[in-house]
Amino acid sequence: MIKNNQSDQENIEQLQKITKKLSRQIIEITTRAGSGHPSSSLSAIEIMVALYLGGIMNYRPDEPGWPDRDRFILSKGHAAPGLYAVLAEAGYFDPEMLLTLREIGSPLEGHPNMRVLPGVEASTGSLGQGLSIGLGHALAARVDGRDFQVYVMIGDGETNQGQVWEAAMTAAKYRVSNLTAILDYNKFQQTGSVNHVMPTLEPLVEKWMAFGWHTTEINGHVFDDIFSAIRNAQATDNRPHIIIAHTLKGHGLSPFEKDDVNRKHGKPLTEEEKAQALEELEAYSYDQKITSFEQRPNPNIEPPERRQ
Amino acid sequence: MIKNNQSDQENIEQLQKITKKLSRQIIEITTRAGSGHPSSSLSAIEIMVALYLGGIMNYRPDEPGWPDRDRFILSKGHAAPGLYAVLAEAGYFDPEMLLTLREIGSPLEGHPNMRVLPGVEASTGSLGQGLSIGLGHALAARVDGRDFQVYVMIGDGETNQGQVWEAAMTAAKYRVSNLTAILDYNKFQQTGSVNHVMPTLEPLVEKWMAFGWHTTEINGHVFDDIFSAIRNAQATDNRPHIIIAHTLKGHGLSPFEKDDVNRKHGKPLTEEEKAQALEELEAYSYDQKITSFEQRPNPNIEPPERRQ
Amino acid sequence: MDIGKKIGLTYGPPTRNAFGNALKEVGAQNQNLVVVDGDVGNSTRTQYFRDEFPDRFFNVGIAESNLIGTASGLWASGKDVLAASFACFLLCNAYDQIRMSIAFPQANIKLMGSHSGISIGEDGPSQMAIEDIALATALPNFTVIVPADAPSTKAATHAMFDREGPVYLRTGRPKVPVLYDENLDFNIGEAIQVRDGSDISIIACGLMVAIALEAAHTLSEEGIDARVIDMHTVKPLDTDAIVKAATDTGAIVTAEEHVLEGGLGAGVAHVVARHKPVPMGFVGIDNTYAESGKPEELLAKYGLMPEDIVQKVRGTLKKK
Amino acid sequence: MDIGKKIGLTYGPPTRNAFGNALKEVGAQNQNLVVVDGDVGNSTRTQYFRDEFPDRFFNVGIAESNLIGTASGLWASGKDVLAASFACFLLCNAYDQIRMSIAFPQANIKLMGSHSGISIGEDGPSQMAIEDIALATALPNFTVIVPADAPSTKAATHAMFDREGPVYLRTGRPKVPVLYDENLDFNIGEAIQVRDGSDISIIACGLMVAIALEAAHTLSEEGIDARVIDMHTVKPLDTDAIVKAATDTGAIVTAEEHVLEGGLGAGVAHVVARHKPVPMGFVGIDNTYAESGKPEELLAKYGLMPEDIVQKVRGTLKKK
Ligand SMILES: Cc1ncc(C[n+]2csc(CCOP(=O)(O)OP(=O)(O)O)c2C)c(N)n1
Ligand SMILES: Cc1ncc(C[n+]2csc(CCOP(=O)(O)OP(=O)(O)O)c2C)c(N)n1
Ligand SMILES: [Mg+2]
Ligand SMILES: [Mg+2]
Repeated sequence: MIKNNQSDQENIEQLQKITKKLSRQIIEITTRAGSGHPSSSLSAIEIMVALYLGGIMNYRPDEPGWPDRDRFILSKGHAAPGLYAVLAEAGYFDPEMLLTLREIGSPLEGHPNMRVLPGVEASTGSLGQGLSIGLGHALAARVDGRDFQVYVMIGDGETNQGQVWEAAMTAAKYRVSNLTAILDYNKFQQTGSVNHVMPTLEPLVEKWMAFGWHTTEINGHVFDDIFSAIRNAQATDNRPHIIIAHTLKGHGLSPFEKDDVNRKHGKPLTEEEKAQALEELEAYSYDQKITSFEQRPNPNIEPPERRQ
Repeated sequence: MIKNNQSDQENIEQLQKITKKLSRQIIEITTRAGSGHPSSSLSAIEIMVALYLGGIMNYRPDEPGWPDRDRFILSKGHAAPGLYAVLAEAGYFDPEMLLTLREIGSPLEGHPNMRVLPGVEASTGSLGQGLSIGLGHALAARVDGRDFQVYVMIGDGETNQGQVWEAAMTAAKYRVSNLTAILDYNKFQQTGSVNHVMPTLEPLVEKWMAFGWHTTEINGHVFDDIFSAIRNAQATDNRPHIIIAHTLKGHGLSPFEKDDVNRKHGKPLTEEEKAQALEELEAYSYDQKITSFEQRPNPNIEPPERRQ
Repeated sequence: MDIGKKIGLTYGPPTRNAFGNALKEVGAQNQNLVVVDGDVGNSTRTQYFRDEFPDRFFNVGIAESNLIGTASGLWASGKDVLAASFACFLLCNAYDQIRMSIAFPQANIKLMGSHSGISIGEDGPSQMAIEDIALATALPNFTVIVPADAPSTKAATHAMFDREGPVYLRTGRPKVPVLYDENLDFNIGEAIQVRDGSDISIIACGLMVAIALEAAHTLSEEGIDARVIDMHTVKPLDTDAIVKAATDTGAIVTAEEHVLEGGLGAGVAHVVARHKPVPMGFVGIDNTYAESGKPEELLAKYGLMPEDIVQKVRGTLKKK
Repeated sequence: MDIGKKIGLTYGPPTRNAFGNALKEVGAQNQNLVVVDGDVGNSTRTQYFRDEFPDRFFNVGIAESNLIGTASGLWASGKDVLAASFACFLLCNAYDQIRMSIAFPQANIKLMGSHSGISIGEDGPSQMAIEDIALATALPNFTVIVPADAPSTKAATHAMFDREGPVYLRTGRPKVPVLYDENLDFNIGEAIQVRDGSDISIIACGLMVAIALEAAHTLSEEGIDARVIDMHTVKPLDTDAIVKAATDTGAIVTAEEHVLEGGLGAGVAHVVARHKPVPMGFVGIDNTYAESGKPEELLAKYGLMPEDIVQKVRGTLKKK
């Protein structure tokens, strides 16, 4: 159950402000650390903001193990800087700690470590594993008669991993309606675009439907879309639900563009690039229709012998 | 390319006769060995007979490594007795050797071992791996400019394994039209029916279509169906093809029925059961419409808490 | 099998059965226990639990990676969890998942791998786990237990649920000789000396303990007095028992149904080299896969029979 | 990193880069070679090959199981094959596939795992392979090579393609000190003595060879004369070099960027116990995962620096 419905205009403007702040933090702390995955964090930032700070999830920062809390699992663990920024804003720890990202002794490791950082629900970083873990949580709710919600964020490239489809099939078998997957469809993997690396990820909605899931397709940078998709997900009974969120890797900021066909992956910005990115971010208006729907990969391209 | 088109009536009667003989052998040698998977072999027998003995596949028993041969990979390796019976009949080795099944020193191991038995194209027995291997063969054909065909037989339970979907997505990416998968849809896994263990295997055709494959659905015990499906598979360009073959685990012979909801798996018949099975096999007529289409699992059943 | 019969050992149920029965007992005591199966519950005997507690049993299909992930989520939401499959599929097909979502977070999840070793027989190498001890012991934070017979498997099953943190329990397919009575004193990390001796120590685990006992009997006829130690806990090893064996007997032979790399022998050699260097011999599978055959035929062909231990003892004694 | 600088070592490219360049050379010589990538070619440096020979390069996506299966099929149809990923994902996420479709059929497939050990630094434990040597050496029929620097990685890459059968080559992420010149004499299975000494032998692999050299330098200032051996081939081990080290120096310390279980140390202990028992000490990761941090900080915190070897040497010498 959504805690409260903050989709009115005032709240959304507030969330947009927070998103900008956390986006800045993501860029700052990764550049400071000299490594990390800002572009992968930025594509997913509105969704995490909506979940934690938009009144969707129930949780208690002062009681991270509260049994009835809703769970969020960042299966694409390399987007940790985004998760950390959100957890800090949500009150799990002092935002000052963000500056220790990737430093020895810091609980803010390169990838989320549930043993050292309260609020982290699963230790991830090896792609493909989070949806099964989410299924386990969802089944635990059933066994114990609790009604918390489980959200799992997965990457588009991550769905190359078979374990995602194992979990998908099994979650549908168990009809866990308290499980919601969110696919960060930013159209880029590590070595290239989805269109280059795995164009046959499409048709994506059809895949999930054939695996027994309810699906909603949204613009993952638009809060209205996110809220209504979550409402949708919770209205449907007896099935897991996936929200396919079209996003921009690097949030459309130009320093994350690498070349014609690629985006930076797993690289922080240099100081100069950072300045440029922060400037663009400042000027960035949510009225611009951010979307990458039109970049949908084409599974019917020619045999990719010459590409990779 | 199909070597020659033996779908005329005379040939089909001949193949049916051979099928009966090999089915007898499967039952005999597993009972003799005291272990093995006769029911899993029998559901796939017509398909293997058609491929090897019906003129579909090109191969040279006296030159097993002939580079231009068509390949058959038994991904559900536990159906080895069926493969062995077919390979013997095809001339790879003396049928007398079938009697050494599972004996120490024999190349007829419990699961196929490509290093010891000529004709075996992959060492299988750990489920889920054969389709990737088939993809490798298919890509090798492309690199080397050969035009052999690759057939991979997978189990319905086997498709629980994520690696099958990894291979499916990648084969579609590379548009390997020389790769044909055949799914032995016998509706039973190890501990129960697909309907119990993984009802969300359905909708099955939709899954493969969404993964970019051409599909044909047939009765896997009817030679006419098999031949036309193979013709279909080879007519389609630029895509891998899957033949979903509805079959009966244990070929419908009553000694393989275990209880209301299950079939024997991985158990040979006792001497008495064997006598009964051979008698039914003798009387068995291909005019009876053998099919298990109607047993299609129902993905919309209630949450399976109380089942398993 | 006939192993141990000539020294008067009788056969009990397979260790997987003993595990299955004990699991049911634990399930009756602990309502918080859930079991996750990869569609092989009739083989691993988690079915005994399923038949009694269907609401706490989940079959996630033939998908070992998913099996481990699901187990981890159940644990993270507060359940006590047992996940099982064939040892080879559990460890080999889901190793990254075990690493990331059990060992790394030190999850309180118990794993049971059945059908270990080559004594499974006719199914052949694809179903045989011969590297699982190396894999499990290489995982930080893991406890690894390889019990020898039905009573100690029952005790080990209860003991592992009393222990916090990840545990891997290794069981076998065939019926095996009984070494202990039902109320044996079993403690994780404490080896059991099943035979005293002063000339050499044979340190074994699993089925190889019975085989070592038969070897010791043969050796005694030659006047060689061998100590036999059941090192049921392969991680953490009982360092005291090993050092005492090295000190008392001056030579050690290890025996395991596993490749020579990364198994019991490698672990014991580690301890011996650190604390009390003595000559050692190693009985195990030597850089090869086995094949199909009857369990005893395979044990003979791949060098795991009492005679093989006897020979290794003779050779090792020469270096003393 | 500063390791080795005070003994005059200079830094060369990361071993993964040396591999990538050598792979391109092999690809130019051998038209039959194909490379399979799991969408990390820019990290593993198989991209160098891809850029030259795109028709012989296949990226099967982030799917390591599928990577190995595809490699096996390509091999079975006659291709020479190299498959690569991060060491942790390659070995841990596709172990059952490696077992069944490479080791068991003795396929002529070469595997390269990059980003091994904790010296990858900031990415943290999920991306660190600290158990891959145990996993690879437990596979029957496998050869396992852990080169120490760029020139020997280049040589190892060429050598492994000249060797029939499955090989696992382990490389690292950071720049590392150069120990050899470009035309070193590199033979699989033959250890290289990089420093002679008579008091103790330090047997190391990978980055730990440079660290051992620095330790030996420090020890020499205390009057301890340590031999340092680059055991680049961890399977099969160079038994002669080990026995000679035990005989000549009477004590051995091993050092590896790997857990203590099932790695180089366990293998050397095996050989020592069998042929020439002497006191040993083991430097490695002790039953824990590491964390994020700078490579050198992590090596210090987890006990893999020259000082750690020095201390271990002192302790081991006491037992001589
Ligand atoms: C099992 C596994 N294989 C490879 C990697 C290396 N890796 C880290 S991020 C990444 C790309 C992920 O792409 P995607 O899921 O699309 O995430 P994005 O960064 O685009 O959000 C890869 C291949 C990994 N972390 N885990
Ligand atoms: C990775 C793996 N997990 C588990 C098993 C054990 N196992 C052998 S056969 C089988 C059932 C296979 O079912 P299906 O694919 O439907 O084949 P069928 O026998 O029905 O043809 C199982 C679970 C295995 N061989 N491999
Ligand atoms: Mg992406
Ligand atoms: Mg089936």
